[in-house]
Amino acid sequence: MSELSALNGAAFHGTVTVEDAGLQGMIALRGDLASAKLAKAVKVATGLAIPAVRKISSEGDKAVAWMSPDELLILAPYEDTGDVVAQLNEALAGEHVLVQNLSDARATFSLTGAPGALREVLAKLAPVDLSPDAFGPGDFRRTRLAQVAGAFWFEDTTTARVICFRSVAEYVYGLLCVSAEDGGEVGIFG
Amino acid sequence: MRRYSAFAIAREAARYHSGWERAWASPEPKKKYDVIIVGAGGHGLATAYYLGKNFGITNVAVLEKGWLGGGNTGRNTTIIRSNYLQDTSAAIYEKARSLYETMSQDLNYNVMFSPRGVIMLAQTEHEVRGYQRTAHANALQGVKTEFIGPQRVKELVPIINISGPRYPVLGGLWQERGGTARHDAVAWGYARACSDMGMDIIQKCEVTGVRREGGKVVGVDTTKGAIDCDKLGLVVAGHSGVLADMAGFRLPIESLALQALVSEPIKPCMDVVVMANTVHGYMSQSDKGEMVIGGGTDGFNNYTQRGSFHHVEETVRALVETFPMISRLKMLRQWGGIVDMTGDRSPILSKTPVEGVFVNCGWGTGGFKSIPGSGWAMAELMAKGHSPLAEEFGLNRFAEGRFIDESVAAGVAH
Amino acid sequence: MLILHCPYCGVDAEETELHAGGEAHLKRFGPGSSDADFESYLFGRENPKGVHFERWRHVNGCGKWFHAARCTATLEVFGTYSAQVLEPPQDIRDAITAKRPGWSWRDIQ
Amino acid sequence: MSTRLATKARLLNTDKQIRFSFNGKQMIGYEGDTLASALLANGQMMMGRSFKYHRPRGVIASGAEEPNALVGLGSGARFEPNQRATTTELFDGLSATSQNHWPSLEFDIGAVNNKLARFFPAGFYYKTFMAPRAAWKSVFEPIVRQSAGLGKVPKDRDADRYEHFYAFMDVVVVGGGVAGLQAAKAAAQSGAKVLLLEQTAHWGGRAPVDGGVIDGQPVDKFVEELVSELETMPNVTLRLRCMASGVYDHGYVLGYERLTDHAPEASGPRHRLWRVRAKQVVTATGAIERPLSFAGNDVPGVMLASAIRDYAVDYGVSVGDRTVVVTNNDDAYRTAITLKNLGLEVPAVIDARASAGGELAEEAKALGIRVETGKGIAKVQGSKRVTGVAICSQAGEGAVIEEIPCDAVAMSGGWSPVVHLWSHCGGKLIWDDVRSMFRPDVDKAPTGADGQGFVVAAGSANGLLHLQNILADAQAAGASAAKAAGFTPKSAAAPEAQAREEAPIEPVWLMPQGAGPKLRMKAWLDFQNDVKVSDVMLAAQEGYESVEHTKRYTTLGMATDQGKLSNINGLATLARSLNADIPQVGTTTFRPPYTPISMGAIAGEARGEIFQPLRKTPMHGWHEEHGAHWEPVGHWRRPYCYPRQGESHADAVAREINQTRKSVGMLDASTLGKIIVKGPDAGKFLDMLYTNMMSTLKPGKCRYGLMCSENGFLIDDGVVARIDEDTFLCHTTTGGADRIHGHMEEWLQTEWWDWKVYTANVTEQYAQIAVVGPNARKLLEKLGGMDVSKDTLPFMQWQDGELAGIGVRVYRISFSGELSYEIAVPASNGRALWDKIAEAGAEFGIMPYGTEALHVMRAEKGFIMIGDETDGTVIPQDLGLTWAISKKKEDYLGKRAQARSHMTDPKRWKLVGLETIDGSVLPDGAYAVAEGTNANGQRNTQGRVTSTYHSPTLGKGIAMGLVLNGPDRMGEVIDFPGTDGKTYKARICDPVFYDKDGEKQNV
Repeated sequence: MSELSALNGAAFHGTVTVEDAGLQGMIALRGDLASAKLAKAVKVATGLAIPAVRKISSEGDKAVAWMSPDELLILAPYEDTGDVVAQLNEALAGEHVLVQNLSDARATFSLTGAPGALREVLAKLAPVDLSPDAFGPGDFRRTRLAQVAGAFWFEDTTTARVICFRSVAEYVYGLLCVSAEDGGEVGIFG
Repeated sequence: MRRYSAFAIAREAARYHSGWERAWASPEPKKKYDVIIVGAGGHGLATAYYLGKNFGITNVAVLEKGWLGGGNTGRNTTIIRSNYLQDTSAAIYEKARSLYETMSQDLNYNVMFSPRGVIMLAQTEHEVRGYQRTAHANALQGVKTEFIGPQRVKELVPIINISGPRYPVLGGLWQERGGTARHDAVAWGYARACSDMGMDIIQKCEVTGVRREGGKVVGVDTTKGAIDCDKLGLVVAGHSGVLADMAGFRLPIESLALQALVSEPIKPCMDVVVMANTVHGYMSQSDKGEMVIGGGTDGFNNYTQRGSFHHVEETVRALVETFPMISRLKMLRQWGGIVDMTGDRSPILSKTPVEGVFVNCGWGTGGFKSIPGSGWAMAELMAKGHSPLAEEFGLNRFAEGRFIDESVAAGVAH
Repeated sequence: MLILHCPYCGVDAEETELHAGGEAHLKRFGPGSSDADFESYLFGRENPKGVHFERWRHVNGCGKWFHAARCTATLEVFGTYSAQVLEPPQDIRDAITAKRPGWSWRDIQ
Repeated sequence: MSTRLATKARLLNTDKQIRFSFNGKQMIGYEGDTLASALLANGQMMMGRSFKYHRPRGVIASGAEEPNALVGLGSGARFEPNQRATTTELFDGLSATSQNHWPSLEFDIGAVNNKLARFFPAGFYYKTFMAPRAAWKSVFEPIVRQSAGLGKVPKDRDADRYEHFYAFMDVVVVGGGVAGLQAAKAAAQSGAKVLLLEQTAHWGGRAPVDGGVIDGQPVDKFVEELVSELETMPNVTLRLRCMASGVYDHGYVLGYERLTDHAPEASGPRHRLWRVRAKQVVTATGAIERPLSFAGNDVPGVMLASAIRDYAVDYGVSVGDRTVVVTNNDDAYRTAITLKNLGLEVPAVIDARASAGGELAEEAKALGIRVETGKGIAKVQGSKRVTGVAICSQAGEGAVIEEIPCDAVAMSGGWSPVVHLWSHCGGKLIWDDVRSMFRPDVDKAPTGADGQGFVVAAGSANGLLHLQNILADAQAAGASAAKAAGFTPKSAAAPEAQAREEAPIEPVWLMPQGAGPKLRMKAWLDFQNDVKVSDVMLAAQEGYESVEHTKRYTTLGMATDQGKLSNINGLATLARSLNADIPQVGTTTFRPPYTPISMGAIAGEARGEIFQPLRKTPMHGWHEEHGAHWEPVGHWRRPYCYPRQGESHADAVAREINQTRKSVGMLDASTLGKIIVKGPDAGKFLDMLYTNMMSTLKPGKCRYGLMCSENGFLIDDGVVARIDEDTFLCHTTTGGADRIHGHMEEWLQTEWWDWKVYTANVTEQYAQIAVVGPNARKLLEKLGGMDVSKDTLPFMQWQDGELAGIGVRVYRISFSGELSYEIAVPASNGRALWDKIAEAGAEFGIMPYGTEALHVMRAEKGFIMIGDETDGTVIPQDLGLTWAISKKKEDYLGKRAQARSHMTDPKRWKLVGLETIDGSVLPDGAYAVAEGTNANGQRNTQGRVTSTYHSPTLGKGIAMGLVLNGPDRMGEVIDFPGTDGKTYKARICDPVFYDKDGEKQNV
């Protein structure tokens, strides 16, 4: 493979571990989220139901996240994206939808560490209530990471995923590393 | 009016300063004036002053709902420059700048005009081209500016970081005779001179209505009763829309918060005004030693005189990048003012649909630097019905699509 | 530092996730319209010290435009609602009336 | 001399000595000291010089309100000016220097100002220095600036780092005194999430110093237990060294946490700025003691009574051996009693009240302290240190009754609640005549997003001074905040407290009340800025009657303490001068921050590499490795050119152009915007967006399009490719990618929401590489994988395929006039394809070219550039682009605007080419002059240069410009004065300088 993710496997170990999560298949699906046909197409392509507002559902190596009232983000292995796009297009032929592979347009980071530390790193960058009662696994949040747009979710209490545009991958990586530097523990989320 | 001088101070010192008289009188309103100016900020007072000085019109009242100079005149970052791109802007700001040069002597009140020079940094190729264009325009407008290289910038501003890495300084537009002045003193000096000419400055007098007869203004209602007038000038930055509403017309204006801040005072370290538009911040050092800092406006209509803190953050981080040494200074005070913004971000100096009512507003972030020029032009407009300096700033330009857009040469902030 | 509730994704978004988009419910005038109508559409702006209707975009979020009813003098928010309506819905008007009896905006009350 | 007492101090750990230096002198303190307490313990009372008169200044307070004891702290990249000694925790190796003097603190030349003080009353600047005119800037101002300014200038880049943190809380309690602690508990018991912020390193505030009993225990014990209890509550977060610096709209509270100021060697950020969203805020911010205004109240050794008490109790520091207490209230007696009990002398309590009746006064008397009622201080003796006081009758004019030798004076003018945070966001105050203070008007709290009050004041910040009342108020405040935040508070009684009952205060704004001008000139209000009672009276006399006028005229309250000690005394003085009531005069506006906060903390993490996002294309690394000279374009950084060893930028650009025109060049075009527009109404939508007709474009084809704002101005351009019946791909400029995508979404969401169109910004999905030049086709053929011949892939068409084994989409479009292919490839393959092209191109001598070569080549072809030919005021009609404006369409964005009179004015300047007579390069941005001047005396103009370059292809200067009637004036020569004194003569010509018939691109 000659394909390169923006950061090509970079990693940083601080209060949490920040890693380039490599190439991640991502497909934007815009359409009428209330349509049964669309739900069926998503089900066929991913095995998953359409998530509720600001939620992400996942199963195995696939996931579906709610992006906006007319947009889903479908996650699949990078090498499978072509197939998933084709499946969706086929299932939704004749419908007014937009299926777009955006795998290369974004960068993905994996954050692992103690639950509290993980939340703190994100809370230094995003205007989001990251206390456990407000945000947890299954939630998906599009927001701002310092000066750029981004999104994140928790796979479980010790693993978070952060996505941003590919061109600012280094900036976001820099932000995450600075936020995870030792000595910067806040100690607010336990 | 007793003149101010070093001699007068020495004389008063001998008697514990008991002999100083009021700087301006505090009269009750008369029944009628030839001209009423609403708003005793810098622009309103300057208008009154030049009505008297240039046209001999002294039966004038200046009405102020709060205290004189209490609006944006006393809330800005005191920068004076005239390096504007468009001819009509350059004309009125240069008129203002040249009047600032002699204002202390004209008013016998030291407004501390300090022509220390203003640099607008060019940090992208686009800005270089924009400021070179401005320099060419200024040369033909009679505004003395110069495009200078990075080394010259560094000589003028030793504390600046010209090597980036993010936005290396590629040069700058330098106006040697730009600078700063003591903002309150401008209002006070004009007020004293107006009062001396017999004009009435009436504070704590809010206008509550504009009285019209047959499409012509006849007076105003105020919290101190009705006052008649032949001509009415509305010079109320921030609240122009509210006043226009009373007079029965609409203005293409929105009121936004503009914020500024100062650091604690330090010894002199920067002798010029620096504006960095790529990163959106500007800074000068006051005579007290405070670093005076400003940035852009908030994005939504707001009358609270409080802005949103993230704009302060944006401005400060831009300036910490440009002047790394300020990182360990501390912000002493932040505040906001209300600026009125027009569709092209340029002011309105205009007759209005109501005969006898004139409006001077929409100075946006350029209010302080224009005060004397604005007053001069407004006085001429009100006295004679037209003024070359005000000509292009009429309300009609919006319907015609005739914009006066200064942002085109990257010169956005003030 | 405003917080506005995004009616699309349900986030109580703080200002830094949002982009302010100016006056709401402007009627577009295109070719054939009068000079006065066109000028008013582009430049005539309500600028009340009080109840105001405006547009916002949840730009660092779900990306959707929405409308807000807000007081420009106190920054009180009366409610937010869909961008895809031509005038403020009744429940928003009622909410304003409850707090600012006698309010008006353009010819809306 | 001030000195360390042998008695045990509340906050000190005397087992741990700490070494520090002051003005180079080595000193020793203890763990727990502040710099101020340690300096006092070392006999160092004088700590600085005042701002205007350079008078000697000793410490006056013990906390954040201190106006005098400001020092320069640290050195080099960690030097910080104007640091408050009273809030600086002592640490090993601390080095401090005093400020605003030359040559030394003890002997300061600037103190000559003091001798001339009579000539420098309030506002003297405004009355003099006016002649000669040039003298202000060149003579007077430099002197004023140099003598003002306080602290030294930091020289270096800050070595520390900073960060931000977002927190969301139900209730934020500000202040960790007994009121704050109690309020936090009351709120937390409801289940609300509570954040308690305390600016110092200690819980308890001043109650432990002032004494009393709570629930049968000493205050210290009560505090300790309460803190322990709060620490066990999972819904409570406690932060020491974290000041709430401001309260902003919609419950936004800024917390300023000083993490390593007291331990500079520790790792981690120095400061953390908390951006807290609170449903409710409780301000338990305490109260600040007021000085009294008497002659000589600024002499070092005159201090707030509470501060002298704090230094004695908390730090075991005796400020002086003989302390005279002067007061108008009972509280100051606590200081007298404390000192007496420590074995120090208190020669007298001077009580301005006619009778001193409270329990505390009785206790003092019982201890044998002499109490003089109805008396005041006529004058303090001493200059650099108090040597005594002359006392007089408070009712009189200052005739001295007796002189009392002493080395310290403890003054108390009563207490002012700290109402800053209450007021920041619009909370109103009321004047309490009985207690002589402004306190929060509970009916006019600052209001939040829901229009309801969101700040509750508690304890002494709410004007309550008796311990029992404070606790009861705090309990109620905590409960009410919890309730307002949507919780159900438990009904619990406040703890029982016993403290002395106090007799009422009597306001004293001047001592003695009839003090004449001579005494008033020596009675300080603002100690740092040197504002005296006489100055405020002068301001009033001269008509500066508004409190804001007085403040600005005299600079009262504008020093680095922002008037924490001076404001109330100042406005009371103003009220007296105007014969008005204090509430009529009102207060100045309280602005954040409460005390100054570092710029570093405000900037947060945004410095160095992450100052701003730096956007990088997939080929960024290659450019860097190949010596690119960068140009910032928005947040991107693009190669301007690739200079080789010893080559100037101009030479590099010329080489890149020549090689491209001669053989082949390659450009990283990835930053150009790419937006997918899809749906049954996509064509209709694009017809509205572009001036051209896009709906008629055939799949497989490309068309250049223009976009205007609704105001008619040209805002973007680019090539649109039709992918299939329903789908278009719109290219935008680099700067336009996000902007135009937003523009599309805005129209779709807010105007044409019933149109069936979806968009997606795919800019970053693809890397895009332009392969340009006569050998471009050969090169691509060499890579192999698809047919790129003229027949299969003609000009202005696109095709999907494969090159060198990589899936690509190839557009036959040209911005250079050459045979050109723009190859889009998924970003993760961008670098691979780029490398392959570079490798395959070697035999053709392929060269990468940068933005400047791009610009020159497009100018040679007469193509416009958004941002050069356009500047936000230019319409397509100005640029000779009417061919790209559809006449058939009824409407498009900007069409109506372009029909306005100014836009149809035949006098609008139009695009032409310009060539100098001598082949030189026209200066960028030059204007063409016309005859005469306008009504404002400015030279008339008839055009301007929009783009100007040296063309290596043509070997001469070429330019484009907008000129009055330009297209009708071909061949005419016009003058462009440069700023270099030369006038450039240029001939008006066709803007297309190179390959006018397009034979090269269409091959």
